[in-house]
Amino acid sequence: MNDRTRPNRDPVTLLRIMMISRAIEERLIRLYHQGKVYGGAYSGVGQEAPGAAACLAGEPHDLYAPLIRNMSVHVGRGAGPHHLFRQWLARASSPTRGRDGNIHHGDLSAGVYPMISHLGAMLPVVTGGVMARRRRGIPCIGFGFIGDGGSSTGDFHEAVNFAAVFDVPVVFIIEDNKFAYSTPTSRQFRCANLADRAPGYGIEGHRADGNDALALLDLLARLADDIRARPRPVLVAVDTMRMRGHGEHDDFAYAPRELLESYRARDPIAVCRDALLADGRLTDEQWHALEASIRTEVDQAAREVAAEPAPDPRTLLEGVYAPS
Amino acid sequence: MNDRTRPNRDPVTLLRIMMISRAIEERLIRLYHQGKVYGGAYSGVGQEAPGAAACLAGEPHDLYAPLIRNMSVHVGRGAGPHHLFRQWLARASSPTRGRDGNIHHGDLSAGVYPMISHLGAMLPVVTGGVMARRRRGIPCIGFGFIGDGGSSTGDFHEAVNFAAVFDVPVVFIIEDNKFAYSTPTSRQFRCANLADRAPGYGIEGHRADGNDALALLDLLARLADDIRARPRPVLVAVDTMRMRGHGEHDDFAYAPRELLESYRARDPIAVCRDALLADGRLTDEQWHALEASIRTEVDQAAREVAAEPAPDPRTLLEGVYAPS
Amino acid sequence: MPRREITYLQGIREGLQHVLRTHPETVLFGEDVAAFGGAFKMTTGFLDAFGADRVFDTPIAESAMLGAAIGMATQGLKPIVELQFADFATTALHQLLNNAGTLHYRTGVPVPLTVRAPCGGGFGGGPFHSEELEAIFCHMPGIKVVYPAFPSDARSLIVSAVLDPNPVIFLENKFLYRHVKEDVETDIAPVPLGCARICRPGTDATVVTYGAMVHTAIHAAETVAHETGAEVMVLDLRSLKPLDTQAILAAAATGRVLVLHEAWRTCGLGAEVAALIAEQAFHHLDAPVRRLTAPDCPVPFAPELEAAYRPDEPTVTEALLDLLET
Amino acid sequence: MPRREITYLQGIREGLQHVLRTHPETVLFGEDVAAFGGAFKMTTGFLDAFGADRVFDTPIAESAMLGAAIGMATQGLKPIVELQFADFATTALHQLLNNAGTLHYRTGVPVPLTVRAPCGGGFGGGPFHSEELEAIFCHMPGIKVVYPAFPSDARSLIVSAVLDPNPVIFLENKFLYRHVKEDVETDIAPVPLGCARICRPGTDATVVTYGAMVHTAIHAAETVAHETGAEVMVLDLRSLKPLDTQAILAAAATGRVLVLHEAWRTCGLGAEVAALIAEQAFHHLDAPVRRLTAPDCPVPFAPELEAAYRPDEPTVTEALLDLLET
Ligand SMILES: Cc1ncc(C[n+]2csc(CCOP(=O)(O)OP(=O)(O)O)c2C)c(N)n1
Ligand SMILES: Cc1ncc(C[n+]2csc(CCOP(=O)(O)OP(=O)(O)O)c2C)c(N)n1
Ligand SMILES: [Mg+2]
Ligand SMILES: [Mg+2]
Repeated sequence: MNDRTRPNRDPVTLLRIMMISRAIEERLIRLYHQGKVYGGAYSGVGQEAPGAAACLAGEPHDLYAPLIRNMSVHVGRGAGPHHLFRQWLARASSPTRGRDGNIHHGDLSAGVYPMISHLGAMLPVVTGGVMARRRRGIPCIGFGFIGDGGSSTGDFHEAVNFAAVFDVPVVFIIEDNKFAYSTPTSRQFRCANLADRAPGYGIEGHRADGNDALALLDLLARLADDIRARPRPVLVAVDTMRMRGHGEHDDFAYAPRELLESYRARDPIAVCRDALLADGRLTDEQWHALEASIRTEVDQAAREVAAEPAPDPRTLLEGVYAPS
Repeated sequence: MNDRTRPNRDPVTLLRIMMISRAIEERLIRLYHQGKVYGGAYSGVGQEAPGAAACLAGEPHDLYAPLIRNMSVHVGRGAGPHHLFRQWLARASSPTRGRDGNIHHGDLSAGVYPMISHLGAMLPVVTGGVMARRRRGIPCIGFGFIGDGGSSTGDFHEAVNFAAVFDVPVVFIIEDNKFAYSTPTSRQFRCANLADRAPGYGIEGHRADGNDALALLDLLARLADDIRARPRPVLVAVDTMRMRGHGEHDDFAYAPRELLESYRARDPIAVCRDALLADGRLTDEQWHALEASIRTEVDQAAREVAAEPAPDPRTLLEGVYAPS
Repeated sequence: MPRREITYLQGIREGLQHVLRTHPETVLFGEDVAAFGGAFKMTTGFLDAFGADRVFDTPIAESAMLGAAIGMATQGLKPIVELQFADFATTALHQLLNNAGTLHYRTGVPVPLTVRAPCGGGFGGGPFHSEELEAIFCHMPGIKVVYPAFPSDARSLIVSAVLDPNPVIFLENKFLYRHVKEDVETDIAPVPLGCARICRPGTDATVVTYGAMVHTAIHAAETVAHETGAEVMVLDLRSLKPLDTQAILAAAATGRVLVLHEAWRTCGLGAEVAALIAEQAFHHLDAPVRRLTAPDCPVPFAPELEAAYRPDEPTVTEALLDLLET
Repeated sequence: MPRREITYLQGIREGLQHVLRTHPETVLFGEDVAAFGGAFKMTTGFLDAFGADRVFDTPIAESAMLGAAIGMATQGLKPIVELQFADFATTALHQLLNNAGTLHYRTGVPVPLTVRAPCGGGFGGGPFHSEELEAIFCHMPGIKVVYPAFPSDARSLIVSAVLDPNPVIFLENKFLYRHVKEDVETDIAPVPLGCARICRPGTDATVVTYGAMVHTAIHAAETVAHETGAEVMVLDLRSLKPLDTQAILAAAATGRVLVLHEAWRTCGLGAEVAALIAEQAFHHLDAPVRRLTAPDCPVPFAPELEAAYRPDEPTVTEALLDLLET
């Protein structure tokens, strides 16, 4: 179903996006613990697959609304390590010119909405964005991300229902990573699986293994192609696990060790790599070369960005309003 | 299942509540068109059954959150015509001392929350009320009402999910009356039936005929008894029809005549009366006597209340805060 | 020039028609705005004139409406969202304050979004259909707030609001909808955002106000002129954010200023205007800047209570007479 | 009396423990407040001490949390709700303004509800975790707003807030949580809502402020005293609504007033205080009331920008020196 011959759906690219995403975040975590990051540090380590698969499933003119676990969306839509370190280190040249921190950014020219913290609030935004692009004749679809916890917000409901009523082609991806900060999913919902929400919106619901990037790519590519042709939203609930604390300040003591271990054994990068190695789409040499080149690139970017200038405080009031 | 021998579940009482509710609202509509009502006039004519049945299904210590179509809840929980006319005519003695208008009132001593206009906002309130009463050892359950349109609000979702997570025994009753103001349900949701929302909260969903009060009483009484014993929320989506404009200012031109006629033929009062007459639980004489006494009582109340004093403007600032 | 009398409601309506006609990138949506023409019949006929693609009804979901509008505004459209009543903005303030109000500052992407919000009391709307929340809106960085008092300004300002590249909250006074009329020219005169207007000249005192209270102030000023010969200037702010600081300070040169609004007092816009004058025109003042506002209590329903709640001509007249004597 | 040094965070914590211990009708809930002890570890150990019935985590659903709390408050409980950050109040403002704030006025039923809202910047929280929304809260009828600056006041005022029969928004400055310490007595001194406190005496000028800026003001006043000998009074409002009008007017008797806060300027609480003084203490003023506030822009993230955004000791000192010279 998924046309793997299309260059943008190449499984090695999928792997590479996840690897870059991981490398950047691991580097950021290190910078944080070295005291070099202002504010907090949040990452999506272990959750690279859904965002990466969504990027490969989409087209250049599609729209994405990632959240704090979705570094792979930024990477998959073309943001390089310089861009991302600038943001985390709040350099003058950062995508938000230092006005926002860590993962609160995006690049609308690459179809990526910059998130606000209020959970759920971006889901209607990406929906509206898709409506507008389609109205202008662009066969755009959207990908909206939310957590298990975020699925409890009123905004989640309003957005999915709104998209359903207007047949807006958006893939709503709920990443059930077992916790919302410290709160387990038992305090977040009572349904067996969050895909059970779909019939209540009159839309299809799918469950997926959030750590199997290749299977996710198959599913999301099929859904993307389908809803682009026959516009309507769909809901995909993926089973995954947050592999670190909510942020790096969080010791994560509340996470059962066995649960963590069971998901660590199914690390999405390892799962994808092993599958590709197994069927020969990737060789050991290619894998090592990929790893090395990514590490070099990321390290160099981090070093270079650290030396870049901070924002000039005199720019504080620039751009509160767009010039009329 | 429904223990009809319990005095508070007497079907003639059910009929009577609906009749009083109807008589009061018809009188109010008349007053409005005579220019005697300040502001707007909103009624639940044709939707008396769910509220009346909920009142009979409940116990004195239960909590209710009615909306503008649920006059029968006020009547069923003991508010007499004087009380209701005072509210509509904004007399000094009204339940809100004239501070609020028409149906925006309640009586917490009778377990009825006074609604605010913001749709959905009362659903978490009744949920919290039930949690509090139960914590104090009272085996209370709740009944929360919402329209088809109100089911699109974020508050609806947050409240039902919240109640599900905490196993709070609340019957959430969605009255699908085909319109939200002028907007048909096709612009409100895409699911086949709003009861389809229930699995997404991990709770039971029921569909019911909103114009068959006796069947509704059976269902709600069974659910009420059940969730009181095994606390959890349930969702009941009733099929009904708004029989007048959104308010009396609305000419209702958007409502298809056949649709209206099909529901007029199933007027909840007539349906209930005919069933009771058919199996002898009500005689013709009793019916006529009931009708006459209610008409007399309502007319007299309307006349008396009209003569009562308006609020004293000097009371304007009283009670913005509760005295510490 | 042929002139024609229109109501405040017609003013907004004509401005909307104009901008929908001339700017194909505009869309208008909200609850009951399409076939029904809106709760106040502002948009009757728009569906037929502009099509279901551009004028449509939404589910009752204010956050989805505003969020979707933000999404559209970033993708080449100029959405116009009608809140059925301004009061319901409180269910989705984060979309305005946090999302729309910060996007340009954070990323340089403009959000040309207009939120129409019918507001104000005086017709038995009660606590949830009469609120004046402009102070809350004005407190938000990155948001502009407009509030016309006259049909001509309403017509011009809605056009300016829609064409502005920023999120604009356009407040419409429900009482004025059908109560105020004005002769207007056929062509819509451009009125930029951020400009107040002296709608009654005067040298003895100044009322700084906006919305329905502009008319109350003018009537009171006439009464005062009639009774005492004193001439009171009435300054209609029209735009509440950005405020026309220059016009306010110039108007304060009468030395006696009354700030008037039907919104709540504490942290209301009147506080901002009074603070501004007290700070920057201190040495021109012959008397302390006074505020006349609704009290800090929910908007009551009963006509007797609502009349006591809303500032009216006699109270304004009295306040002016008193101010002129200090 | 044995005294002991506690932080601001400990002050609130001890007040909460006290009121949970002495009032079985209190319950405390919010996101991550139970086992985890809250995002700021305010309630660590509360779950064990008071049980899962009284201290519990909720889904991420601010409107449900606040709505449920209103329901509880009307049924004999005194709920204490923690918003993880004050910024998220904008997703459910209707529950505060329209539901909690109007119930007593409409029906005579009290709503003893406390909403704890960590707020303020200075630690790299960025635009969505640093907001100061007190002006929006203060604008709402029927709501009280408290904002302590010292550990002792924090401890006392949280108790007063919880025991008050009205909805109280209790603002907690995140920067102060661990940055400010104070020696306190074992017993919690009662501090009623609505009372400001002079925390530094002075006769030459006055700073009216609250929250983190109280400390900034005190330091600036010391610098000014050291540099010029002038003595600047610092008035800590503590309760923002109701405002202690009397104390404010009395403090304005120095003739020179600076109103200081880290919230946005337009329609901020500073406008209210300045307007109040300008109206009611006009004849005591030797200079116009000045406001020093954050500018009307989203709270920026980068330390360089945030430092320029938040008023700090040098800016306050400079403003005071300038004020003393006018
Ligand atoms: C409306 C709202 N309330 C509270 C928060 C604070 N908060 C930030 S992240 C978080 C947990 C999110 O959990 P989930 O949605 O499962 O995402 P995850 O972090 O697990 O990816 C909370 C409560 C918020 N951002 N927005
Ligand atoms: C949050 C919110 N938005 C908008 C409104 C305005 N409004 C009042 S009633 C109504 C229609 C309600 O439809 P529905 O929920 O189906 O109830 P019905 O009137 O049909 O009983 C609308 C849009 C409101 N009260 N609350
Ligand atoms: Mg999660
Ligand atoms: Mg309906």
